[in-house]
Amino acid sequence: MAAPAPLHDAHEADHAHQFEEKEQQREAGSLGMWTFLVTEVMFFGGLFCAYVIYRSLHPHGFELGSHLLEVKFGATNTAVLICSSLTMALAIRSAQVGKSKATIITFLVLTMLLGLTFIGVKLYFEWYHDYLDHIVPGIDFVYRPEWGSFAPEVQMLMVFYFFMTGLHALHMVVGIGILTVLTIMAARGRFSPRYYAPLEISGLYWHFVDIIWIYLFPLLYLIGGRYSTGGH
Amino acid sequence: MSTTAVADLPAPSSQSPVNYLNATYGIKSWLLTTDHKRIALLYLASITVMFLIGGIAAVLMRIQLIEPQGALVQPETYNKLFSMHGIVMVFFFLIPSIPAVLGNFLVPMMIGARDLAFPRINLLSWYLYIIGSIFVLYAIMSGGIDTGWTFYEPYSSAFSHTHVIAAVLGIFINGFSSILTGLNFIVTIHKMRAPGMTWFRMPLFLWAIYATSVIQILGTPVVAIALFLVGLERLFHVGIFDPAIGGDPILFQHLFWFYSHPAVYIMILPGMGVISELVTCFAKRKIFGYEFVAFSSMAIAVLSFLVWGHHMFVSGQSIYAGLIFSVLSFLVAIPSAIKVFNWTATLYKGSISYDAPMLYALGFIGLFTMGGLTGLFLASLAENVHVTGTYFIVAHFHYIMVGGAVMAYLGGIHFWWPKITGRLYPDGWARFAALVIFVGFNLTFFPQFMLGYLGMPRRYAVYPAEFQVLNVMSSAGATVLGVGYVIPLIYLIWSMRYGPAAGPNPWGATGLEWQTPSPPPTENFEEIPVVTAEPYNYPGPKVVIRG
Amino acid sequence: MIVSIQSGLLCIHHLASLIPLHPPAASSIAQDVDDLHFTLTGITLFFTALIFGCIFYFMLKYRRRSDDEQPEQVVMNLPLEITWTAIPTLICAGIFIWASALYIRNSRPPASSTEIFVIGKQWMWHLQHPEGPREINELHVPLNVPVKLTMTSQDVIHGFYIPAFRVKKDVVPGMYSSIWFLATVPGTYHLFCTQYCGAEHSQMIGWVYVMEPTDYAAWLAGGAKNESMVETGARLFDQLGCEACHAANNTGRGPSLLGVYGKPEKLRDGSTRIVDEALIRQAIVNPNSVLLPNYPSIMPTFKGQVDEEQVLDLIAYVKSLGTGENAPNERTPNQ
Amino acid sequence: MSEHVVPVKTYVGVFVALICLTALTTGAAYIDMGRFNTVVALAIAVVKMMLVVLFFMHLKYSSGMTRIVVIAGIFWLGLLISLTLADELTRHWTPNAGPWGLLLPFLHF
Repeated sequence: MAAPAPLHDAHEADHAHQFEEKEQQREAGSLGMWTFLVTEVMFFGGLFCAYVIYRSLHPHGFELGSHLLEVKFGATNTAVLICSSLTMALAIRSAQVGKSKATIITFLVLTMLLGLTFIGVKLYFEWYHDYLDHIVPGIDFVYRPEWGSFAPEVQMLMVFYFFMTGLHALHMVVGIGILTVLTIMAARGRFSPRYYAPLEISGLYWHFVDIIWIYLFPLLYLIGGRYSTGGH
Repeated sequence: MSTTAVADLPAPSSQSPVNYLNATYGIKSWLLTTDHKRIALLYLASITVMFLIGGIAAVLMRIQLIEPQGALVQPETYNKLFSMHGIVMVFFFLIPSIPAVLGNFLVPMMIGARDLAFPRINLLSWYLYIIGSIFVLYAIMSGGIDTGWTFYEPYSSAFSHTHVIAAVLGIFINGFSSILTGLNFIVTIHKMRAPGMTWFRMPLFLWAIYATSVIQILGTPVVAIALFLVGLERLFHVGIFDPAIGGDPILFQHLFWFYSHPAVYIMILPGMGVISELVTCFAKRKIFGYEFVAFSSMAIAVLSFLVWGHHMFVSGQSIYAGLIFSVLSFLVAIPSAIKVFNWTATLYKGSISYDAPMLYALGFIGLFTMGGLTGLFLASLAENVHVTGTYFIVAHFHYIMVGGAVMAYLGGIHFWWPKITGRLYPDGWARFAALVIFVGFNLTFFPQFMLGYLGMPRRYAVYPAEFQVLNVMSSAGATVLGVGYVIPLIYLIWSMRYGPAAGPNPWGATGLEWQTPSPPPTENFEEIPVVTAEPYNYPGPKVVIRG
Repeated sequence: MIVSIQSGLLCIHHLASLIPLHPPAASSIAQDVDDLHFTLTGITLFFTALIFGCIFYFMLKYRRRSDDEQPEQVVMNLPLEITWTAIPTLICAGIFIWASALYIRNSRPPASSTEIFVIGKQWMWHLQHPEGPREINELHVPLNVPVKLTMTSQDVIHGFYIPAFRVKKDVVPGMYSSIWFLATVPGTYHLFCTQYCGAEHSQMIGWVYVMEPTDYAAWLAGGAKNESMVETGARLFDQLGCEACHAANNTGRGPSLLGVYGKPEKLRDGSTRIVDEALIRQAIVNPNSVLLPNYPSIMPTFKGQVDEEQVLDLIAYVKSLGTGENAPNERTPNQ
Repeated sequence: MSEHVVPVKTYVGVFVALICLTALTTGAAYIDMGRFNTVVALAIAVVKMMLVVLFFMHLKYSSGMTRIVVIAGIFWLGLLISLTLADELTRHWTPNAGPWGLLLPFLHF
């Protein structure tokens, strides 16, 4: 802060000088996060828009590309993220109703572990194996004969797959960073039924990342159904 | 309550010994500040540097075009000059100009708050802006970039041999600066208004800034991701927009203009907000039709997102989409017209003074009228086919961005300069500069309308000889305009040291920002004011000190 | 005195000839576009003069005479607000209808158009007449005959623009765009690229020559003997071995191309597409994207083996094989 | 004012519903429904999103302003996609001649 605030030094430590009261600060934080999430919607939205256009232009190539992805990992990761949303919600609730420090920390750590599981599955079972299968565009992508002239479209689906899931994973990493900070704050006993705004606001972000995945899973893994493989 | 006060405030002392400028000293106290007023000044300094860089490019371009075969540089260099001019002026000067400088300084003061809701995020915005500028300046220094500010695919990804990735990254990072600034304003205006400051007691500048912020947070991420994809395509040689690999280059144009058309309103809406403040103060009149001016800002913000396709009427876009975008483009003209008429009506029976900020404001109204009306040409399908991609477009958007946004910015700077620095600038010089800029601007850009209809395409380094007369006229006008911009730079810097001290309210303006000392203390208000009256409660308080 | 007025007028006249207000109007639509343009200019000048006039008048009439003035405060006049909302709305609606009607009228080439093909490449215009002549940066067209240009690009986006005809369209790689015009005044006119395309964008310009039809016919016939696009296409068809599958008598593994042009074709994915230039191009460069229900998907892509020019030759050849009876082009009455 | 406290039972219920919907959407992909596969997958995704937004993110208990923000986000994303699609889906349509020519492509499709 540039200067001390001599005229209203009676403020508590947990509310910044520019606010008149703590409730105002909490509401500002919450509105700020929601507004930020709208920005995020449009950020992913540009990608979703491009995806929708190209899928309508290249339905078959996208279907072929989608069949390169393993539904079991996509579905598992969806479940993992839903679990992490539950633990996140419970962490906030624990602070809200004044549960012990240990309870809050347990739920936060659980959330983090689930997030790490998600990234682990993504990194090892999916991306690493894609690399071994030579289907990583821009790094190692080999056209397969069965794709015929659809190969560029298959590659385009994989570009979207890696970029969208990559961007999502990046958000997960940021989320885990935030959770680490929250855990430290919880360990220092900062949260109480009177003050849990950081938990609540971070929770919004975490759930949003979950929602992005809820769309990515069907859009990337389940294109055109799984009842047949290859062409028609 | 006397007629002069907007708020229940103790009368400010004429001089404040400790203010935001002298509260702390040293480089660190500036680079680590979270005071919105200091951050506004950081922006002021940095966008002025960017304006000069973009301006130099413009000067070189106008010299080149004096002769049909090019008077100065090779076409490759000319292409880099107009790209640099566009990128620097649009993303690093115009978009941050009024919001980040005047908005940052004034939003908390106008609503009666001590700071923005998130002061540290505000500082982060400035750092993101600086990092973005560094990337773009690196691209310029290390050989330039030649894609134009529009980065059209597939040229930008597969054909250009210049530093596209650095430039794109710079704009991407700067985009987040813009988003965070907008987010900060939205939350601040929602949550931090002083007691009694209802939405309809807000000065119209705040309505305009709010509408601008909405565009910033909704549009910027889309262009960010589109430009990121261009960089990705270039880096990894994968197909996204390049038709050689199944992509659709027109899709890039959609994503680009989804932001970049509303971006025009990011530039002009805050300008309109400034004009509402200036016209009322220097005519001593309440604004005519407050609700209409306020809601037209919101209408513009929403409609601005529905019209982007008029940039693409000849791109190969479908005829049907063209028709939809055409009718929506006509719609956005209506709220703009409402504003112009209301400002003009505000002058009626006023008490009009000819101070420098007012001259800028009146210039703005006239030039914006012309810029807006020439927009109708571009919304008209059959006409657009002929004039798009020619100098007509160049003239049109310079009437909006220079005749509009820059005039408003300069008017705003001149209006609030005494508040920002606590000093008065030489009035005569300021009026003279305003006139020179107005004349120079018209001399520069009016001939370009004619050039455009005659068919001279934009972005031409060399051109057929029959276009020379108008090009020379335009270049001559640019000289006048250039001089006009240098004069304020000199006397404003001079005034910071030698200007006479300004009182808290040298213009006799209403508005909370005038009810604190000049320059204001770090916390803006000694006590949070309580607002009891409508805005523009003119005739305002008597002038306290006048240079 | 009179001399000086005369020389003054001469000066103005001279200036006016130096700075014309519009490019030559040399096509059937040029006058219509100019009418729209000058109407809009009139509206612009009227409102600009109105606003500036009001500003100057108010500035003088209501200038501040003392700092203590207490101007009368008028804050709202609803009928006035409604009026100045309604008037621009009506003007906008009128202009929209006018401009859109003109645009739609200009967007559809008459069925009798002769066709010329345009390929943009960095940094030249390549123009190809079906009868054979190929030109660089020069386009010869007949007077009073509608001409349809089918255009594509070999590299980046270009913009094809003939100011004298008031026509412009981007030339986009990977797709065909088209414009048409009917030249009405013989002469030589500018041809510009209006979409920034790289280093020599401003040198990607040329000339359009509008000739009397007889001169045009002579021009077509004269010069080096070129084979026509159909002939080139037929040769390519043979060389590339297309005949093996697309046998004329429908005995090959693929469909016969006899009379397919202009016919609606039901594709395997259920959609119906008219066989036009775009579809034929797609079938050559990306055959699997336009599979037919009753044929195996065995056609390889010819992308990379044929350039845009040769694709156009092949299309010309396929079109020469006759058009289907159901072609909507045929049904539509001529304008 | 303090934030609404949601019972654990609600959270667990939402969680179970989300897991079931995930299983459902995965299973549905193995049934041939033609183009309805996409419709079903997206419909389920929308329901899942609603559950997360309403309960986990407390939108059900939030102020009107928050709702407006959410609706604005969805609305603008819709604008982006629908107006872009308006071009991409009609790009090959040409209006036919005659006074009603503009409408003919609509009748054709």
